[in-house]
Amino acid sequence: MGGRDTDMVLLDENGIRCDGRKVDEPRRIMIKAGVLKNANGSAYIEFGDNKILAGVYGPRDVHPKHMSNADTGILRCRYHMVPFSVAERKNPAPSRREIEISKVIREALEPAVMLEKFPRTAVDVYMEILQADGGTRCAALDAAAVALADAGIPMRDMVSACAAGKVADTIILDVNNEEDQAGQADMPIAYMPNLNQITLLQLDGVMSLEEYNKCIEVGIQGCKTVYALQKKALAEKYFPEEQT
Amino acid sequence: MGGRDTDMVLLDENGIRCDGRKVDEPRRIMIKAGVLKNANGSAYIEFGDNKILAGVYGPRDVHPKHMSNADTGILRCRYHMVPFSVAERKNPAPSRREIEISKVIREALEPAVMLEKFPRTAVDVYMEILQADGGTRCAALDAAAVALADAGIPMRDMVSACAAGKVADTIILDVNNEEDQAGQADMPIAYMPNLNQITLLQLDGVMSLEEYNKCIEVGIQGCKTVYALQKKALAEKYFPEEQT
Amino acid sequence: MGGRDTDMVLLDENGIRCDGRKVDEPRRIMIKAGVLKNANGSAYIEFGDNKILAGVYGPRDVHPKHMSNADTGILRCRYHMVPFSVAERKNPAPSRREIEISKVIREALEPAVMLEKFPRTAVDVYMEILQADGGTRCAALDAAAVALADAGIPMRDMVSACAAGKVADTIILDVNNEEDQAGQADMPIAYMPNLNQITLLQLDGVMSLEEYNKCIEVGIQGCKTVYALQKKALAEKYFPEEQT
Amino acid sequence: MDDLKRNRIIELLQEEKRIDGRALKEYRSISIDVNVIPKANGSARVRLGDSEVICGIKIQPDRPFSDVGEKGIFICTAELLPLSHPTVETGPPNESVIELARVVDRGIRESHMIDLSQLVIKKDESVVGVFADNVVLDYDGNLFDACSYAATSAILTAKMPRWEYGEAGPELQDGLEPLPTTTIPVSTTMAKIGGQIVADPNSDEWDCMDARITITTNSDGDICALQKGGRSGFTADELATCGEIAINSSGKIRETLQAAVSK
Amino acid sequence: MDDLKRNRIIELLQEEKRIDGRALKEYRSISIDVNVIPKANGSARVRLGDSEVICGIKIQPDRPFSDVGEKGIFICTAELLPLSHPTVETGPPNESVIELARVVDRGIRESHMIDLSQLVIKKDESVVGVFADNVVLDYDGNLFDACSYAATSAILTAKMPRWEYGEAGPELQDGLEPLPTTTIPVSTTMAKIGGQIVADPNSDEWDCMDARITITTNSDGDICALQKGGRSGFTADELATCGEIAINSSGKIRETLQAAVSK
Amino acid sequence: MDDLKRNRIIELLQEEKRIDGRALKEYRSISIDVNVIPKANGSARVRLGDSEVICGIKIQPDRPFSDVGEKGIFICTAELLPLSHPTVETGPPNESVIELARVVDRGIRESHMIDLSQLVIKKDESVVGVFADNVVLDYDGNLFDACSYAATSAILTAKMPRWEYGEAGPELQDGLEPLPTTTIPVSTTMAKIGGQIVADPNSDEWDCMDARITITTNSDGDICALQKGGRSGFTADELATCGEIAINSSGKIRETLQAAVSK
Repeated sequence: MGGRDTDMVLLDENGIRCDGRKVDEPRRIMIKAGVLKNANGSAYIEFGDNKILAGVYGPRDVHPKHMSNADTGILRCRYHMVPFSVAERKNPAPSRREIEISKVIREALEPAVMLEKFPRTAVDVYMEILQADGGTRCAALDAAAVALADAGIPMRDMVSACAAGKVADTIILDVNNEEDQAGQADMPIAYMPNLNQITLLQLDGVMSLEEYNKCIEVGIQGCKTVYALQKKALAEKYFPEEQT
Repeated sequence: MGGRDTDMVLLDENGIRCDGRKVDEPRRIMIKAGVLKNANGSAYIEFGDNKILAGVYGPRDVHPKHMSNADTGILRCRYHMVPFSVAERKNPAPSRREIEISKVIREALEPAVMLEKFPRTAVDVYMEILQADGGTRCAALDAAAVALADAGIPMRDMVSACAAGKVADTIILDVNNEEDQAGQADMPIAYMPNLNQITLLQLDGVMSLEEYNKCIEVGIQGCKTVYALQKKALAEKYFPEEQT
Repeated sequence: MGGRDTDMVLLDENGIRCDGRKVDEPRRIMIKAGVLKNANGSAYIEFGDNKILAGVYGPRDVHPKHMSNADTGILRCRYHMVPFSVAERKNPAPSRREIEISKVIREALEPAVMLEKFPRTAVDVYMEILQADGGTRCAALDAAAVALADAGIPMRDMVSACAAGKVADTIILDVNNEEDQAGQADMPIAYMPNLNQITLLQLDGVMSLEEYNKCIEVGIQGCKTVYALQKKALAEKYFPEEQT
Repeated sequence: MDDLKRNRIIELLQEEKRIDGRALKEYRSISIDVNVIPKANGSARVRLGDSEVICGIKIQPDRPFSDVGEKGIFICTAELLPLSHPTVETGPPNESVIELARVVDRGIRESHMIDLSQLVIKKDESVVGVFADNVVLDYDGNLFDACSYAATSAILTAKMPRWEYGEAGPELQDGLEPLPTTTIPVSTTMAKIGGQIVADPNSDEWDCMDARITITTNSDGDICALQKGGRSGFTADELATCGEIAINSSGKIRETLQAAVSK
Repeated sequence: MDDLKRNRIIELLQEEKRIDGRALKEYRSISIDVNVIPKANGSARVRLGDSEVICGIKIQPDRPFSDVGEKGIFICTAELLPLSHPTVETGPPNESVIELARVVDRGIRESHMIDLSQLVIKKDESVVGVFADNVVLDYDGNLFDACSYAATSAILTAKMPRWEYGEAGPELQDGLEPLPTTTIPVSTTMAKIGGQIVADPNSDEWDCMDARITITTNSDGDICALQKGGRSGFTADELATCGEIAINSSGKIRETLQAAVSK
Repeated sequence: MDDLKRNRIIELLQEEKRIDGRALKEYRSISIDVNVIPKANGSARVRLGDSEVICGIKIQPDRPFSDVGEKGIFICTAELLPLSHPTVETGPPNESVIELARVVDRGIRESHMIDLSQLVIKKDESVVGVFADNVVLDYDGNLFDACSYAATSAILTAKMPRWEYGEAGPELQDGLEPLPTTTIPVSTTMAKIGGQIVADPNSDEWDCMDARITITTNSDGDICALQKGGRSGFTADELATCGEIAINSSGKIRETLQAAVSK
């Protein structure tokens, strides 16, 4: 966390944040499943000003063969920012940051995906950040999990992600870009809502043990909110008549 | 095309170009077949101040094997500028421009080469630009086609290439470096003279539909001139006694 | 050799060098065998201010398989400088200098290693320059040869390396960093002491034919000094009770 | 592509019919949404049939190229995102993607669409760089045209910041203005399949074509760039036909672009 | 790892025993030698059990990052030398090594250990860059903590040259001073194996763990960075336990670091 | 190489005969054409037997290396073009090509052939860079010597532009002058095959040699650089022999170079 000097009031006397939200209020979230024609599964998410597309291919053959596993399928994830997604044009080559995020997202999804049903194959998850606004890894994960379901990949549970954080010594839900830059801490969380497992957890910024536990609690609530929207997106695609 | 302001007179009142040529006159062209010892076939061309060497290996085995095709041979082409071939020393790594030109040259040669006779193999064509002076891709193609013939690769037809273009609102043959920089349009053409097929065509610069058709016609005439020189080069190697 | 103007007195009127050594005196050398836990064999050397670690793995399988040789084992060597080993932080990517040195070191070790006993396998030698002070390639070679022996790889002979050189028109043993920068010539030598073969020889700097022969002679004496220390290091590990 | 489908496509073309029911010279529907990436300086999403592309524009100060200090910089790229088709691989672009990017770039560049002479902050020191990056989201053939329309639409609706050259180099000023443009280039791609020339080949047609040509025209109805591709050739007559199709098709497509960016 | 060993590890853990005899929350011995690379600006060798790491510090003038001209630069890297384990490959770092380097870097960076605001030679022009490069010599699990301790010890004992900004840029002055530091971050790594949480997993435990978490605390006993890894998840209760272990273990480890650097 | 040929070469050498009829210490014919690339600042084509190399020189202003602001830059490279031999692969240079380039570079550099102190445009700011790029067109062994002769001949006949340091950096002046040179380095390569030492090994000999040595001498008849290669060793006596051959051969080769560049 930058913890930079700034004139920005991150939390006013009424407990209202710089973008008008309450401390436990996530940004506007819109998820749509099945948006691509070629991909086996796909989803588009707008999470605040984040705009992210996820596409899934698989289970499919692995090339080269020695990368495959005779006992189970493998999950491969790519988190990628398109050149115009950030303030300064991004170089197309994958950055170390993108490689690390791809890994933690994969590890967040693996417990949910029944890869053991598809030995020797791969499931590929591609996440494209079209516009970034803080919290891209959580939003990308949310879209990826919906895209996996849309692809018909058997899953033990959904994976739902949302960040908690700390600004003005207060634990908040869903850190936006300004809060990430000027706030005290950012803690992205991914959660399997039925299995009650936290599958991604990172933290940048300083907090006490008590705040740490509080942050996890608040983050889980945010994940549950996201979970409802993920289910709704899938239902809207598969049971459109039931949605009104 | 740059279309830059310049004091250079590209075409004078007598229809004479900046290097003294008439509008339909190509630069001096010299082709020699069989100039290398190790290559299966080779040719050296001087086309104006362009100096280009082409060498051919194959048909030969493909590594890695999965790049080969059980139904036909494959043609691989590399157009490459040596570091000292251009005004500012060229970085040795292949540029995007070189990769694109290698592809269009390959597609210009493929219709002429009887690759179906050599399934699972590759024919490799290497073109080295030793000195560049505008029109390198056409000159490289001319040398490559002679080198293929010199290698004894069965061909349906020769491939002959020459650019047409536009300077001072006039369609001209064989654009040189100055005309390419300061002129209005450059249109490289490759042509199979017996099958009457245009196998490479590109254009940079503005022209009307009428000029476009004229340009193709002029370019084909240039290709026919080149074709005679290609045949002569092969004859000089294989039937030297008949040449005087 | 730089041959730079310098105020440094490389050799004083008493034949004493800039670091207090006599012309035929090597720097302080300390070798320890078997310093790593995972490696099959290892050695650590301090040669003047050089600090170098060598580790050996093998004989082991080769991936990809087509790199292996059905008739013999292969030796692979990597000479590598860690980022903090030199005055200006080194970029982690292997430099052309490192690649060349890796090759000459491999060729210096190959005559000594009985690779023919392990067809289809590889022996990997990794040399890590932790702190550099002139003469790293010789010191790395010395450690590598001890690590090979420590790994139990059958060897025809030890390989011992030391540089000779020329400062103030005098042939000296074991060129240090200052002498390398300001002196007249540096000649790294590797030597198989029992087979009496010179397996690495390089020279930067100007000398007469006579000096060249003298330099080789002086270098061989240095290699013999190193050889005694290499044997001692192995004995200290394997027969510690005999050392006092 | 299986031989059955290929043969079906070619048979239909003998009767001047296409596998998706279009006439030979007919384009698929073109749908254009602009400003889809509000944080970029300009953007557009184009759907050409089932091919879908987003182009985003980034405008930022840059050093001029060494020999053209009196001109701004325009760079157009294209990338097939791996979610756009099962065969797309991650990693450095292959030769087809490089060709795609360079042909789209040249079509716009050679039309002189952007007046680069107006993009100079300080001659030889600092100029405006305009990056038009195309990302392909879904592939159904003819990306040359889809990317070109996306880039052109994004350029036409881009808002350029202003810089003045101060002590510490280019300094951002208040206000935004449109990019200075002179013409609207329109890319048109024709394929030769079984002796027939068809416009706007879809992915099935792309897979079985003999040769293709992409011709870009400007608002004056002149040709400003072209690129032949594919493993076969064209006769001069066929090329004349392609030129005519290009000029005839481009008018209506240019109107579609103009309508989309005026919304 | 063979199933036999894996099962043995898990069975032992059911009885709260570990394969190397440690208690669940017990760290292996930590041995630290500082100034092992005298020519570097700072250095330390750490042995954590049989894992062995050297960190070397290089301090040199650098251009500031464009948006933070009032701060120096700190970059921490980590590299597994190929002699450290038979499976390590040469070549560009894989995702695990990239994660290792980034987690070690973030733990130190987010603790604000080095006061980067004191590392400015001339605002926006020239700052001091501090590079802490970890090289792993021998691998026996838990490199996150081993590299963190090596980097922290090297930073604490580093001697920084001084530069003044003159006509030709930064000019080296006489004298050396310590790096300005504010806190001592301590990294602690816990693994979840067969439902048990263990501290400081060795390589056998690393190979059969379900999930792991690395928590860095500062001298105030607050958490300043963390990273979960592995193919499985944690419950909130398990995470609370990990947080407690981290805070409880870090005090003693911090004392070990302080003792080592004061020698 | 098949064993039959290898055995034949070795058998012949026992009788002090070579497979191509040469005497043991005899070089193949050396043919040199200068100025073959007129647009380069200097160039030469060398044929050594059937090995053929072109070296082109580019001379352009450059930033000096940080620690040697009072010297110009000389860089010599070598590249095996894929048309030179069926086994050459495109892509980054392998270790053999890197060694070739570095040995040719060092031979010329260590002879101080080019007086780099005369190539300073403005101390610490701008110097003249001389790039000597060798491209191998046809391979028949002993590229060390062929590339060295090509680079040396190209340097000796190069025409250097002149620059003055003005407001906007180095400014090109009228006129050309020769590069300032002090000596003519001559590279000589010997191979040890079956116990015999031969000069200028051709490709067959290259394939079956035990070891090789490249010794560069300057116009004074002193040795200024050397490199041993190959999987076997030399005795000190053999090295003495190689040194003698080098000094004895280089005189005549130096005359050949001088004659070629004076044409």
